Amino acid sequence: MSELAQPSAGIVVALVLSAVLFTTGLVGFLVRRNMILMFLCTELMLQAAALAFIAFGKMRGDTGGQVFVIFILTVAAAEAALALGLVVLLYRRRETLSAEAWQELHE
Amino acid sequence: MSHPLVMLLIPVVGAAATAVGPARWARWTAFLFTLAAFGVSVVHAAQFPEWHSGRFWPAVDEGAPLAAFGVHMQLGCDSVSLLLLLLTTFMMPLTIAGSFSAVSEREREYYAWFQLLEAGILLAFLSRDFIVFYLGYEFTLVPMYFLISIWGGQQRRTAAIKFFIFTFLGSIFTLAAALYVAARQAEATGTWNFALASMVDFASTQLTGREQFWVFLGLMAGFAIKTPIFPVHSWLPLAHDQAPTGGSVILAAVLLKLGTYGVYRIALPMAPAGGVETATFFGVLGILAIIATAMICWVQTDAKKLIAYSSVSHMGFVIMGLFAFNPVGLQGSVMYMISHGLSTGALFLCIGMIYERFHTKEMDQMSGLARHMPVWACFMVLFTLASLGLPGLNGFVGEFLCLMGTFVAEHDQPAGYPGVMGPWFAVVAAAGLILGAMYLLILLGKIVWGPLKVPGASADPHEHAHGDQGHGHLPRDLNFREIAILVPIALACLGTGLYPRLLLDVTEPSVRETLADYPARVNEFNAERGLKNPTLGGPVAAAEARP
Amino acid sequence: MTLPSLMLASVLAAASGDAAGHGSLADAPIVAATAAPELAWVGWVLALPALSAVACVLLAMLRVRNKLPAAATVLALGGAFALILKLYLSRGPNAAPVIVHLWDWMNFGWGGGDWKSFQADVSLYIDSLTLLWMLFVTGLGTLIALFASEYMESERGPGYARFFFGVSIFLLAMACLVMADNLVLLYLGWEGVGLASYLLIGFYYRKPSAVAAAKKAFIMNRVGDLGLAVGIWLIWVNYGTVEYGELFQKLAVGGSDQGGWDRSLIPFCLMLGAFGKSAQLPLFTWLPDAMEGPTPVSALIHAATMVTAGVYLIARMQPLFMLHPDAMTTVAWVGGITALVSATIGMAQYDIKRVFAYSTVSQLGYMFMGLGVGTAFGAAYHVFTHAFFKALLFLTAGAVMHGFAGQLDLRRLSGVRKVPGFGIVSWTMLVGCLWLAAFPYSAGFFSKDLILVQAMSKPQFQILGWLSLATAALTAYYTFRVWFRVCAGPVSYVPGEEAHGDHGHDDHGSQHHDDHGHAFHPHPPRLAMNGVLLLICLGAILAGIPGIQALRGQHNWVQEMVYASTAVRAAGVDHVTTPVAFGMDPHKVVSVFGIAASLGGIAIALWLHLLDRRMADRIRTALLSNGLTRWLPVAMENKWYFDEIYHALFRLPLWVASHLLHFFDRHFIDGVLVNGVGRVPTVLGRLFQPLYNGALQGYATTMAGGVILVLAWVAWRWLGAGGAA
Amino acid sequence: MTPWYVAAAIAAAGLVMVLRPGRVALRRAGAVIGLAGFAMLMGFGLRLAGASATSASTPLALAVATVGVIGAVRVITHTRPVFAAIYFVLTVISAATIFLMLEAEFLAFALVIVYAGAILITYMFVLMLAHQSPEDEIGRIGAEDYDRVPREPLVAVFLGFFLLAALGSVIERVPPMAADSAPSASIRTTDAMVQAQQRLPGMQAADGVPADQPDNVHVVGLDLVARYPASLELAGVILLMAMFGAVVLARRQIELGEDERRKAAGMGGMVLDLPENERGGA
Repeated sequence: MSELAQPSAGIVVALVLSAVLFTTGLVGFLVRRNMILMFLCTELMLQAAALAFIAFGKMRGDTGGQVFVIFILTVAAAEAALALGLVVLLYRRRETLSAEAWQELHE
Repeated sequence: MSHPLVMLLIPVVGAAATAVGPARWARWTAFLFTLAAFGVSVVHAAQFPEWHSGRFWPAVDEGAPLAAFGVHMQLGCDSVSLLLLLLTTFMMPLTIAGSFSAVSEREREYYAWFQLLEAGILLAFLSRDFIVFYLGYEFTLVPMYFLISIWGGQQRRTAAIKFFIFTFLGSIFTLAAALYVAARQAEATGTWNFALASMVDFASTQLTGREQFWVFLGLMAGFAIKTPIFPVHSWLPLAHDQAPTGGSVILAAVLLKLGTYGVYRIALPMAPAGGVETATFFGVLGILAIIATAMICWVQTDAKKLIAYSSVSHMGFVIMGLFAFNPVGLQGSVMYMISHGLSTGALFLCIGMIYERFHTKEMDQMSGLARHMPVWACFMVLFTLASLGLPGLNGFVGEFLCLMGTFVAEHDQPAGYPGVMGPWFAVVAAAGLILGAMYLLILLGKIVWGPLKVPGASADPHEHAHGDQGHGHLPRDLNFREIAILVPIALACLGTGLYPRLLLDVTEPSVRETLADYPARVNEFNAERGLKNPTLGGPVAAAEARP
Repeated sequence: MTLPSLMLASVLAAASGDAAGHGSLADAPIVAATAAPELAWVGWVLALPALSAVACVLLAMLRVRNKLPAAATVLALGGAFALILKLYLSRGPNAAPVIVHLWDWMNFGWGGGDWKSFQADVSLYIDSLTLLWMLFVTGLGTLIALFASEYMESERGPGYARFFFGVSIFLLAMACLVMADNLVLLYLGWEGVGLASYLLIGFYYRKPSAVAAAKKAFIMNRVGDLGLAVGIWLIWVNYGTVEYGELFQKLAVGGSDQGGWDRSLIPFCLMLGAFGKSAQLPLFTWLPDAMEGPTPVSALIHAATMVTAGVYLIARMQPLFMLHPDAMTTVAWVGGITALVSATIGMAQYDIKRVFAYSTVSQLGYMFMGLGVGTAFGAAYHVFTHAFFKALLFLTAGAVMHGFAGQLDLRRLSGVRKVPGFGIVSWTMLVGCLWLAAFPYSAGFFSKDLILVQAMSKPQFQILGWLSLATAALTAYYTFRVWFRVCAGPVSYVPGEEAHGDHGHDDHGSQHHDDHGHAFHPHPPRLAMNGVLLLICLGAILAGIPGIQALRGQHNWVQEMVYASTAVRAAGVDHVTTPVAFGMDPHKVVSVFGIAASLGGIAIALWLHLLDRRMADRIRTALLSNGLTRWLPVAMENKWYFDEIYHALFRLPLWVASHLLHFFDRHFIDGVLVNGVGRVPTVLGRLFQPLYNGALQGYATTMAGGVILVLAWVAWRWLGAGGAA
Repeated sequence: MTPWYVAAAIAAAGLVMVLRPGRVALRRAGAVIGLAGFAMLMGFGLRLAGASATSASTPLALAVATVGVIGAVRVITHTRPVFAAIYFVLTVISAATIFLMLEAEFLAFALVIVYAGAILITYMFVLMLAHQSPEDEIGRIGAEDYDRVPREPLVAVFLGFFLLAALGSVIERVPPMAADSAPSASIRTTDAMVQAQQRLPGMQAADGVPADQPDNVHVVGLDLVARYPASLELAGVILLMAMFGAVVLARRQIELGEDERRKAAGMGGMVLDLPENERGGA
C-alpha cells in the first residue's frame, strides 16, 4: 500500500478543485445579493467540502470520508428545506429577495 | 446537609412561588418566605456548634464529596460567614416590607428577583468551594441588574449596565487568579480541587512570592470593585442613586460585603505574601477612600448619593482594618461590615421613605422635616449617628477597632502580629472621623433640621403609581409598617453597639485562622526593609526582661 | 513644708520616668483598684438617666403635653445624686479605688498575656476624683433640670420631652465619662456628651444659626476626639491596656518602648481631646456659638459640667502627662493664653450669654493653667466653684431672658433689679458676678488664688501668673459690666423679639404674641426657678468653705478627694501646698494683687457702666477714631477673627478641594477612566463599523476573514514543519 | 510556495474582471485570465503529486474539473437566478464525475440524485414562487438590480484570494502526513474489508477461495451502520427536525398567504388606517 504515500493525480485534481470551488462559493456568498443564490453558494461550499472529504478518504484509504459526505448531504437537504422556507417568508414581508432589505442587525 | 441547603432553597422556592402566584399575594409570599429564611438561619445559628472554634460546620465529608471537576457542592459556614448570613436574612424581610408601597409595577417579578438575589448571596456565604462561591457571587449581578434596570430611576439602564459590566469585569480577574491557583495545584497534585481549604493550603505554602503577588492582585481586582475601593467605586453612586430603595438597601447592606468577605475569606489567606506586599498600597487606597469620598460627600446635593458615597468612605475603614493584619483590625472589619450593613441599609430605607412621599431626594428641596415627620426624624438621626460612629451605637466598635488595628500595625508592635502600616496611616485615616461627622451632620442639618420646607406635590403624576394600587397615600409621618421595619434595625444597632462582645467573641477564632500565616510573612517582609520585630511572639518576655 | 525646688525636682523626675522619682512616692503608694461586685447598685447611676431618657421617648410618643418628662428626669437625676451621695458617705474620701464591673463591652483576646487582649468594659472606676466630679455633676444636673422644668414650659409637648431626653442622655454620658474605668468607655461618654450637646444646642432646630452652632460644636469636638482616640491607641500600644487600674500600675514599672510613635506623644494627644471638649485654644470657637441652645443647657453643659471634662481628663491622666517634660507646661500656657484672649473678647460682647460664654472659656483656661502649673487641687477646686457660680450666672441670665422675651443685649436692659419679681434674680446674679470676679473671700477668689499662687511660685510660670492677674482684672471688669448695665441703673428695657432666643417657636408661642405686642410685661420667674437660684447661690457660698480651710492650711475635703485619687498619687505631684514666692508667703502676696485686680476691675466697671455710661461709648469712639488703636475694639468685637481665620484656613480650602475632588471623581475617574474604558469597544466598533452595517454579507465577510486568518495561522503554525520537509 | 500565490492572484484577478457587470470584453478577458490562473493552480498541484502519479484518466479529470469551475463561476456571476441554479447542476455533475474517478460510486450517484434531483428542484420552485408576476417567464425571472450588480466584489475576491492561498498551502503540505498515517489507514481499510467479507451476505469465502473484493456501496453501507450508528441516528434526527421546521414555516406561509389573499380580494378597504384622502375618495 505504499502508493498511498503519494497522492494520485486524481486526488490532487479533486483537492484543487475543492479549494477553488470553496473559494468561489465564498466569493459568491459575499457578492451575490439574491438570498436564494447566497444559499446556492453555500451549497457550493458544501460541495467543495464533500469533494475534499472524498479525496482525503481515498488518499488515506478510509471510507469514513464517504460516510461524512452522506451527512453533508443530509445537512444540505435540511438546510435547503429550512432556509428556503425562511427565504420565502422574508420575501413575503418585503417583496424582494435582496439581502440588503434586511438590516435589522444594524445597531 | 440539613440546614444550609434548606436555607438556600427557601428563597429559591419562594421566588418560584412569588413568580407563579397571584400578583396581589406576591409581596406577602415574598415576605413570608424571607422571614422563613431568617427563621431557619436563626435556628442554624442556634445549632451552630463552632461559634468558638473558627471551624466550618457542617464539616466537609471528604469521603463522598458531591463533586465534579474538583468542584465541591458542599455548604457550610464558620462564625464570620454565619454572621454575614444572618445579616442578609435579617435585612431581607425588612427590605421587602420596605418595598410594599414603593413598588407597584410588576410586583411578582420584583419580589421573585429579590429572593433570587438572596439565594445568590446565601450561596456565596455558604460556599466552601471557590467555584460555588464565585457562582453565588456572580449570580447576584443578575437579579440586581434587573432590579435596577426595571424599577430604577431615570438613568436606570446606564446604571444597571455600568454596575453589571464594571463588577463583572473585575471578577473575571478574580476567576483567572483562582483558576491559576487551581491549575498550579492540579499540576502539583494531579487533581483539580476548588475547595477553598485546599486552595488556601496550597497557594499560601507552595506558590512563590511573585506568584502570590499576582494572584493576590488578581483576586483583589474583583473584590476591590465590589467593595468598592476608591478609584474603582464609580459604579456605586450611580447604581445606588438609580436603584429602587430595596435594591439600594441590599446593595449597601449585603452586596458590598461580598467584596470584603472575599478579601477576608479568599484573598488574604490564599496569598499572604501578596497581601503583605500590597498592604501599603491598599492602605493608601483605603485612606483615599475614607478622605476623598468623605469630601465628595460633603458637596453632594442628593441625599441618596451622599449616603452612597459615604458607603465608599466607610468601606475604606474596612479595608484599612483588613490590611492591618492583626486581630484588632480584622475583628474591627468584621464588626464594621455588619454594622455598616445595619446603619447604611437603614439610612437608605429612611431616604426611600422620604422619596416615596416627596418624589425627590434633593436636599435643597426639603428642610426641617423634624417638624413634619418627627418619628422619621428620630430614626434618621439615630441611624446617622450610628453611621458616623457614635460610641454606644454599632458603627463605633468597628470604626474604632479598624483604626486601632491600623495604628498598631507596625513592624515592632508587641501584640504578636506585626503589620506594615502604622500610626501615620491610622491618624490620617482618622481624619475621616471628622469629615464623616461633617457630611452626615450636614445631611441632618439640611433635611432634618432647619426651617420647615416640604417639597411640593410630585410634578409627574405618573410617578404616583403607588396611589392606585389600593394602599392609598402614605400618611404624613411614618406608618406602622415603616416603623416596624426600622425598629428591629434600630434595636440591632443599639445591641451591637452596647454588647459587641457577642460578635467579637465569635469572630475571633475565625480571624485567627485567616491571619495564621501573617506574622511570619510580615516579619519577613519587614526584615527585607530593614525592620524587624525584635520580640515576635514574646512581648511578655520583653516586659519581664526589664528589671 | 518643703521647698518648691524639691517639688520641681520630683516633677521632673517623674516626667523623665526615672525610678527615683517614683521612689519618692513611698508615702503615697499607689493603691491597686479592687473589684467590688457588692457595689453593683452604683450601676443605677447610669441606669436612672437611661431610664428617664426612655421615659421621655415614650412620653413623646404618647404625645403627653404636661410636665411629666421633666418630672421623670428630675427624679432620675435626683436619684443618681442620692446614690452618689450615699456612695460618698459610705466610703469617705480616702477609701481605696474600686472597680464595679457592669457588663462586657469591647472585650476580646487572642491569646494570654499583655497586648494579647483588648479590654474595655462598661465598668466603673470609683475613687475620690470620680466622686468629686459626680457629686457636682448630678447635683447641679438635678437642680438645673428642675429650673428647666419651668423655664422650658412654653415648649410643652414633643419639644419638652426632647429637651429632657437630651438632658438625660447628657447625664448618662457624663456619668460614663467620669466613672469609666477605661479610656474607651471614657471616649463613649466623651462623644456622648458631645451628642447631647449637639441635640441641645440644636434644640431650636428651625433657627439655622442654632443648627449651624450644633454642627460646629460636634465637629470641633470631633477634632479633639481624634486626639483622644490616637492617645488611646498609643496607650494601648505602649502599655497593652486601656484600663486605669492596670495602666497606673504599669506606668509605675514603665511600659513597652515598642511602637513607632513615642509614648511621650500620649499627653499631647490627650491634650488635644481635652482642649476640644473644654474649649481651649485652638478649638474654643464652638462654645460661644453653643449659646444658641436653651439657657439651662448653657448652664449645665456649657458652663458647669461638660466643658470641665477636659480638666477631668487631664486630672485623671496626670501620670501620663509626666511622660513628656513639656506636656504640663504646654497645658499651662494654652490655658493661660486662652484665659486672656477670651477675656478680651468677653469685654467687647453685648450679648449677656456670650459674655458669660467667653468668661467660661476664660475660666476653663484658668483650670488648665492650674493643672499645668501643678495644682490639680486648685484646678479641681476651681472647677467646683466655677460650676456653681457659672451655673448661677447662666440661670440668672436665662431668667432675665425668660422674663424679657428673649432680650439678651445688655445695652437694652437696665435696672432689672427694680423690676418687680426680679429681686432674687438680680441679687443671686450679683453673687455670681462677685464670685466670678474673684471678690475677696468669695469661693472664686480662693480657687483662683490657689492657681495664681502655684503659678507665681514657680519661676518658669511667673509670666503666666502676671498674665492671669491681668486676666482676673479683665474678668472683674466684664462681669460687672454686665451686672451694672443690666441690674443696676435706671429701669428701662426693650423686650426681645420673639424670634430671638428661646421663645415662640412652637404653635402656642403665638399666644404670647398678643400679650406683649404693645404693653410688654416682664414675666418674673416663679417658684421652681427662684428656688433653684437660691439653692445654687447657697451652694456657691458654701463652696468657699474648703477655700478658707485651705488658706488656713487645714485639710479640706476637696483637697482630700483630689489627693486621694489614684491618678494624682501616681503622678507624684501636688504634695507641696505651701510654696514660696518673692521670698514671702505667696498667698499673702498674691492675695494682695488678686484683691487689687478684682476691685480695680469692678471699680472701672462701676465707673464706665453705672456712674457714667456715656464714658464707655466715648472711650470706644476715641479708640476707633485713632488709626493706631482702631484695630483693638474692632478685633475684640469680632472675636479676634478666629472664626474667619478658621474658615479661610480650613473650611474654605477643604470646600474648594471637595468640589475639585467631586469634579475629578465625576469627570476624570468616572468620565475619562471608567466611561473611557467602557467606550473602547464602541470606538473599536466604530473603526470597523463599515463591516457591521447590518447586512448579512457584511457579517459574513468578517466571519470569512476570521476563518481565513485562523486557517492561515493553522497552516503556518502546525503544518509549517511538514511543508518544509 | 510562491507559485500558489501567483496562480491564486491571477485567478483572483480574473474573477474580479468577470464580476464586473456589463463590460462584456472585460468579462471575457477575465474569463481567460481566470482559467489561466486555474490551470496554473492545477499544474502546480500535479507537479506536486509527481509525474508518476499521473495516469490516463488525468486529462479527463482536468477537463471535468474545468467544467465544474466554469459552472461555479457562472453560478456566482450569472445575472439570472434560474440560470445560476442550472449552472450549479453542471458543477454538481462534474463533482460527481470526480467522485466516480475516486471510486466513490455510491456517493457520486447520491450526489446527483439528491442535489440535482431534489435540492435544485426545490431551489427552482422557490425562485419561481418568489417571482409570481405573470409577465415573468421562467427564463426571465430575476434580472433585478440586486442580481445584476455584485456586492463589494473587491473585498470578497481579496478574501477569496487569501482563502485560496491558505488552502493551497494546506494542500501542498498534505502528502507527508498521509504517508505517515498510511499504515494505520491501510489496516483500517483492510479491517473493513475483512469485516465486509465476514458479515455481508454473499461475501463469505467459500472453501479457501478468496471472495470478491467488496464494492464501494457495501463498504460505505457497512461503515454507516457499523462504525457510525450514532451519527446515522443523529442525521435522522436532523432530517426530522428539518421536516418539522419546514412544516412550521409552511404554516406561517399559509397564514401570510391568507392575509395577502384578503388584501388581494379588496377587503383591505376594511382596514381603517388608510390615508385620509384615499378614504375620502372612496
